[in-house]
Amino acid sequence: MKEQETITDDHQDKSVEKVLNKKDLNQMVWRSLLLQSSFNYERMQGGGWTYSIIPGLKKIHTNKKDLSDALLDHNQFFNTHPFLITFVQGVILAMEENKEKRETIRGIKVALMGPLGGIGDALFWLTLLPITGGIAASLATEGNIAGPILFLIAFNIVHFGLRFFLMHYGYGMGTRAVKVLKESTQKVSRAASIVGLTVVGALVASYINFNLDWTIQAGEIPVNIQEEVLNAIMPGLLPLLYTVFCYWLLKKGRSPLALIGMTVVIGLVGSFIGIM
Amino acid sequence: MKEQETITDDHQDKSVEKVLNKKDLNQMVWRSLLLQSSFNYERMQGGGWTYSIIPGLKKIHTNKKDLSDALLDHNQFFNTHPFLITFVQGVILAMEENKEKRETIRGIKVALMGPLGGIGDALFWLTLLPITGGIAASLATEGNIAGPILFLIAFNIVHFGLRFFLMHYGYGMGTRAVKVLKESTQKVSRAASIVGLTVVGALVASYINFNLDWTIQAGEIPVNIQEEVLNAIMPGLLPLLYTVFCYWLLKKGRSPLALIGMTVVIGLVGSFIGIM
Amino acid sequence: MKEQETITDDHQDKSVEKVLNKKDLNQMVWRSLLLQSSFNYERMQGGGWTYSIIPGLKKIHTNKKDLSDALLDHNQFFNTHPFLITFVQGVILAMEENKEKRETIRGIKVALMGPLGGIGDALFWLTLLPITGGIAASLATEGNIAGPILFLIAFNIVHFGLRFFLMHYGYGMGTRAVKVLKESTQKVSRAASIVGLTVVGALVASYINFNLDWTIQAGEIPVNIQEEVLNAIMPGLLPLLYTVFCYWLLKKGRSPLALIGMTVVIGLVGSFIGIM
Amino acid sequence: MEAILVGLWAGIAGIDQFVGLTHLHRPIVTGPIIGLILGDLTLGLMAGATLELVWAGMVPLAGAQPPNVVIGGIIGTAFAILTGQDPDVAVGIAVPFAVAAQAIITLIFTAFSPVMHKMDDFARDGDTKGIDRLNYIQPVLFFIFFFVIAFLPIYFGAEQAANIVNMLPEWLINGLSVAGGIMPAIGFAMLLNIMFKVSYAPFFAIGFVAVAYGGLPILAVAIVGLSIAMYDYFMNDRLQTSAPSSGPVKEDDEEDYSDGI
Amino acid sequence: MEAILVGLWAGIAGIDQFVGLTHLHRPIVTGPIIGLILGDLTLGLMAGATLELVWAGMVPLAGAQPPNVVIGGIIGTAFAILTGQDPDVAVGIAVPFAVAAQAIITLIFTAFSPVMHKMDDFARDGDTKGIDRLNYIQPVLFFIFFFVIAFLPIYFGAEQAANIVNMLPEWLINGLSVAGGIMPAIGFAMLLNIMFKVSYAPFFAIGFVAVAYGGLPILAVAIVGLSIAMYDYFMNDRLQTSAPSSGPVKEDDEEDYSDGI
Amino acid sequence: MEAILVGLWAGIAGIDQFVGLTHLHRPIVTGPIIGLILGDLTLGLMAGATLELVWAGMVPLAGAQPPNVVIGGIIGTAFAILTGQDPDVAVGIAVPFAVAAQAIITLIFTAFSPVMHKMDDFARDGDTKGIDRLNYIQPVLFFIFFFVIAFLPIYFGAEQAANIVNMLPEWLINGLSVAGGIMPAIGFAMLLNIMFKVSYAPFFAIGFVAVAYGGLPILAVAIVGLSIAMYDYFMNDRLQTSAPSSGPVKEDDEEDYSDGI
Ligand SMILES: OC[C@H]1O[C@H](O)[C@@H](O)[C@@H](O)[C@@H]1O
Ligand SMILES: OC[C@H]1O[C@H](O)[C@@H](O)[C@@H](O)[C@@H]1O
Ligand SMILES: OC[C@H]1O[C@H](O)[C@@H](O)[C@@H](O)[C@@H]1O
Repeated sequence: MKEQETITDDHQDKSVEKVLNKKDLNQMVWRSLLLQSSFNYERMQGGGWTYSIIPGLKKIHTNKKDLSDALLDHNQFFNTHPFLITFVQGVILAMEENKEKRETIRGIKVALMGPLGGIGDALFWLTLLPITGGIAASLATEGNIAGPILFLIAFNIVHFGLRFFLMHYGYGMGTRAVKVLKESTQKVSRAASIVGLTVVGALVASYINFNLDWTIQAGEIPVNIQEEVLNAIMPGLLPLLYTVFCYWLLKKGRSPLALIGMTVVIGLVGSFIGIM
Repeated sequence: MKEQETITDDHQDKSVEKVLNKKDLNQMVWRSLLLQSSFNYERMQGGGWTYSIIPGLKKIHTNKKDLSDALLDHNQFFNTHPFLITFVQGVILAMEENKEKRETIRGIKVALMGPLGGIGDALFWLTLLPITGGIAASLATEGNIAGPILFLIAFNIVHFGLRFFLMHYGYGMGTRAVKVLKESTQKVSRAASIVGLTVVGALVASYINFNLDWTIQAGEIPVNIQEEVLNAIMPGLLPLLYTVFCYWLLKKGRSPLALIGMTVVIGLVGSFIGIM
Repeated sequence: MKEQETITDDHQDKSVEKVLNKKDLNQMVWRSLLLQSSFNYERMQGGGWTYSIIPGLKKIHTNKKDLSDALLDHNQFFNTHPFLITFVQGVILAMEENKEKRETIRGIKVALMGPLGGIGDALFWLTLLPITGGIAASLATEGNIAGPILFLIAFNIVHFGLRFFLMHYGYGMGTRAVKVLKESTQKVSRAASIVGLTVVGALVASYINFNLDWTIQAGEIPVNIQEEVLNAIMPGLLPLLYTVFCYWLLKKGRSPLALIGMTVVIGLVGSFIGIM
Repeated sequence: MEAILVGLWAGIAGIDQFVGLTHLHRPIVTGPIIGLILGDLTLGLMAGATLELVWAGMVPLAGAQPPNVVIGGIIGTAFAILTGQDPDVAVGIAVPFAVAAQAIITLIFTAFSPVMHKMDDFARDGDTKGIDRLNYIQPVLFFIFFFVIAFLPIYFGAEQAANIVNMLPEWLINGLSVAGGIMPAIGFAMLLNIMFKVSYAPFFAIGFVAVAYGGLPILAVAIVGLSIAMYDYFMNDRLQTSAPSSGPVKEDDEEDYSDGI
Repeated sequence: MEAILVGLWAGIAGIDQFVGLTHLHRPIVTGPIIGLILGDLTLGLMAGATLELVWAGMVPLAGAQPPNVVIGGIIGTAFAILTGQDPDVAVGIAVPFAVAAQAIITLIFTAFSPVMHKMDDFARDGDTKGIDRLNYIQPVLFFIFFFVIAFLPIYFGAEQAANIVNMLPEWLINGLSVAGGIMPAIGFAMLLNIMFKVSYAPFFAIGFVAVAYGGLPILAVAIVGLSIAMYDYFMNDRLQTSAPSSGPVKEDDEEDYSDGI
Repeated sequence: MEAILVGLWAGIAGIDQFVGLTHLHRPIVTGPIIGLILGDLTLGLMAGATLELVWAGMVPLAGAQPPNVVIGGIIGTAFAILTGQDPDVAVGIAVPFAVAAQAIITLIFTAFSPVMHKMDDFARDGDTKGIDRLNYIQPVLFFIFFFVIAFLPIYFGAEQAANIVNMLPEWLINGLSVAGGIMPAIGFAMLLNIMFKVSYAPFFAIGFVAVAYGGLPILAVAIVGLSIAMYDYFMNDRLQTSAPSSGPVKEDDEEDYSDGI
């Protein structure tokens, strides 16, 4: 990961200029549809997220080093609800345009993704979808072809309405917030990092699925390693240890690819010998 | 609410003098019996609380603006257990007498009311009352007229004993604490406000009863809006939003009376269309 | 307790010198076997803990006042898992050798004991023991005398292996940590005390077993004093109050022996009249 | 005549339930009194005892009104005596009246908010006499209300009275009680209006989260708030100490407060 | 021919499930479409409605894949029409295919990590075109995958197809999905690699403890984190104010921010 | 003679249970040993195995004594051999003795507090030899105690011995164990006596609330405490940095510690 350590917090080209117009923002709303186009269990939506803001980043960062820093930085782990993504886009693009420190942008991005993910899942996957789908299904059971048609229309009015609205709303909000806090970037960076790292700590405990499925039969006494040993020591112990271990390997200069290989091997071996 | 914004933190007449004597305090114990004389769901015991300390405030604040500020300030939301009220009276009167900043007095008052309410309910409504009442009832079932008489005597010995004791105890405690903290009013104000606002945050989540009773029948799938949507986003969401909304209206200059009207309308409409 | 107030935070002989060698450490590993040799419900392993590090303390503190301070300080409440004790020994001995302030040493010691106790119980009492014991039992049921023998060997390889390893590991870790933090002893003291006192607060709530077993029969209504009254006011109320009460008595100059007598009397009387 | 006496006692007990709180309003006391009035002290005593136990756990917490104990106790006892029924049956008769009284009290507590704003005006003028007077309104109201509610069913008989009670549409009662549940939001908004600063938002948020998500009782939250406040207080101390002296933090200064608190 | 059309539609729906999200991939829509293709719109409509309700709660949360709704909906409807069975029976036939698809998608998501590192390289070079291109791979892959999975059982019949599905050893599928579950650790480690400082460790720890021990949802943790950040922010303000002036803390300064946020 | 040998072994095992902890005191080991002494190794082995499983989860956590495993194991095995009963029946005979031993051990641990104060005196004088000697008392005591408890029932027969055990009044045993449960309060009070400052009260309160209300385990509380301590530590750094320079906070300074910890 030595290359990523070359991401510098300050931009080389510090000139602040308003370059994004409505058309740019709208274009990026369309691109946001591909948020999950490179979904994977290491970075989740990281790739699609980068993809979705590329036009903006290119217009903002004419300096090549700045652009490459921004791309690399955004290409990290990212995951939120796909319908709320344009809000994050809006806020982040306003900050990029204002040439906020990378540290601040990163902190805000990480701080937003967790809560919006949970809220979005509750609102759309667990509410909007069953409601529209359920009504459509009750129409369809009566043989009414309007069911599926109304479903697609109603669902997507909300869906696309939100995408466009949230982009502009987020951008406006970001611009205003950024103006107020401009003079104290150092302090804002720190605050953003605090929230961001708190959220990452929470994500480590809730997103990583690392449990043993291993019961030792000691004579006649069964000992469930996960529940009776590991959880007794600390819930979320393995996720925490494995994250710290990966972090340490990265610091030691190991490549992320090696870590992925290692993880796959662990999964396969653990599954093969039957303890996971 | 613009008038209330005229409450100033510092008193016009800053001269500190010990004006309250035992008789004054005892008089206010009697007045404390009317704590719930204007009970209502907006300010709860706010009016009765003000009533209960009027004699003290009048003696302390000979300056008219100071008196009116104090009255207005105390007339806000207040709620605690009625038997422990004299403790709050004692502490607050000591602080008034010492011409503490209004901010500090308010913070301490708010910080005290919540915990004392819970403790008092546990001690008196859920313990003293069933115990004395239960014993009296068991006597009465045997046709013994002593049951109710002993009940009234035992209960009120505790009741009035506490009222008088706590007034003087609170006043003494307030006086002593006030002396120590006198030189650092600024810092004490801040500390009092911190505790006060933490308690208000807690009260918003526990005292406001704003739940939807609304199940959408989407085809064959029932979706309970309160439990499956709102609580999934955030427990206590409606109480929080409504409080913030009221706060915003007040800031915009709306009168509290308008808010009350709005609230009643919401309740009636919500009940009429069957979602609350 | 006035004598203990003579424990001074700074050492009289401040000269730092490396006096402990491997042999000393190993000797103290053997002594650590007697950790519970004076187990009692007031200080738990305090006496055995002091015993276990006496050789080290004697070598480090040639000044008599320093030695007596250290002994008194270590003779306080202490409790952790017996198999992890050598880790604490190692760290603490490194700090003693470096003449860290007593306050810092105490804070670290208290901060370590709670977590290591819980972890050790999970690892050894609830995992290692049932596993080795269970396997041995299944061998023994077949009449195989190897069961108990293998049990003793396997169990004690882990047991003694850990004791020796953790002593040297802890000592090394302590030495390194101490070096880094040397220049800021004041701040380290404060940090150590913060963790220590947080842990003590937690221990008060979890280690003190002070519950009433008392149900008042009020007429026909049973009122369970512990659950319906005390816990409603605050869980852990009696442990907290009793600790504060003991603290206050100690401050007033009462001897710990008097407190022990008082506690025994409370237990006996409470048990006799049937409310505990 | 007896109905009037019962009504008068109900009025007194009704006041005592909210103001005074000597608890002469509990069934254990009102039972024998009604017994005296209606001429059967012993039966009143027994009925009162039964009703006392029924209402043992129904206490008003945080302003929420349970079925009214005064009306329940008085009407229950009265009908037990008048109809010669067993006290246990009397409970069944008393409950609908107790519930109706509960609804109307909730309504009164909802409708009483505006009076507070009149009180604010008096406060602004420093008119303490005015405040005093406003505080006497509700007790008087409650006297009349309880008098009527207790008088009518005794005078007309329970069945007739129950009909009147049932005339109120349910959504109205429910709507007012919903509004009453939401109402404290206004009180808190007004507190915020005078207490809130942006820099205090974290403390408000912590208190909210602790209860909404953590389910902690208010006392626990207050302890946490107090801990934060103390930490902040001593931090300020250190801020001020460190600034002029530019020296290292002086821990020992803190000791000075140790006996003060 | 019909099998090809079904496959094409499955490919489109498969893309829509992850990219686009217009939700034309839900059974309520795919049902009638398959009905049209196979010549029985009404039955398709009915089967789609039934399958929609079956999959109502099976939504992808935090990346975890439920049994695949596209394959379930399409194969379920197709077999209901082809075999003339009741839609309820069709569900039983569809489930094993939906589970197989779920497994393979999980596998694809696991195996796709390395592509991200290629993307890092393009990012380093500022080659946005390259990044764009990489982002088109997975949708194409999914098109092919869903085409095949839907085409085969229609073409060969369900039984034959099920045999092929069962050829994969279970430990392999399970192992890859276990690996997928652990994988986010790497993502977080990389985030830490660029965000972490020792002085930030407390915040990470608080977030972890709040979820691991307290079971709080992420939103609650974010609020707590924000509260700490704000407190710290204003503390910094006071730090800076106190230093030069050496005077007492100026609370009022904080007010300036009140309308800003 | 056999009774004496059994007693001796019980004494050794009794010591090992608290001091040494080689775990030769577990039934799996004591079983065959008693078997050897009483002349039936195999039966001892079997009985030991049975008793080992019975006591598998009964471990001493935080000083709380379960029914005594040493006495349970030894008497259980001995009676199984002597009476020729099935090991399962032996458990029933062993339990009352194990419970009695548990009570007496709790009593000893309660009564042993005063010895600590003698130890304090030696500490004050720097008399390490004295401390050493005091630490040998309890093991000796335990040797005698376990010897007696194991010797008597073997010598007199179980029934006779049980009578002696039952002579102690229950309230006494219970009272002492209640006192033992409260006793740690004194230890904590003494810790507070030397550690406490008013400015540290918030941390104590947080720890208490986290366990009393939140039910967190000690490790979680320690992590929270450590987080607070670290935050405070780095805040102090910033306090000191800001004071002399009057400049903005220098975040970068903190990096220096990153490899140190
Ligand atoms: O909960 C505190 C307090 O709240 C309200 O004022 C009333 O319900 C009282 O009965 C109660 O004691
Ligand atoms: O949980 C947030 C988010 O996580 C992943 O990106 C997917 O599972 C989405 O469906 C989900 O909305
Ligand atoms: O809980 C930690 C520790 O506490 C006491 O010292 C004993 O009960 C030990 O067995 C236990 O390991």
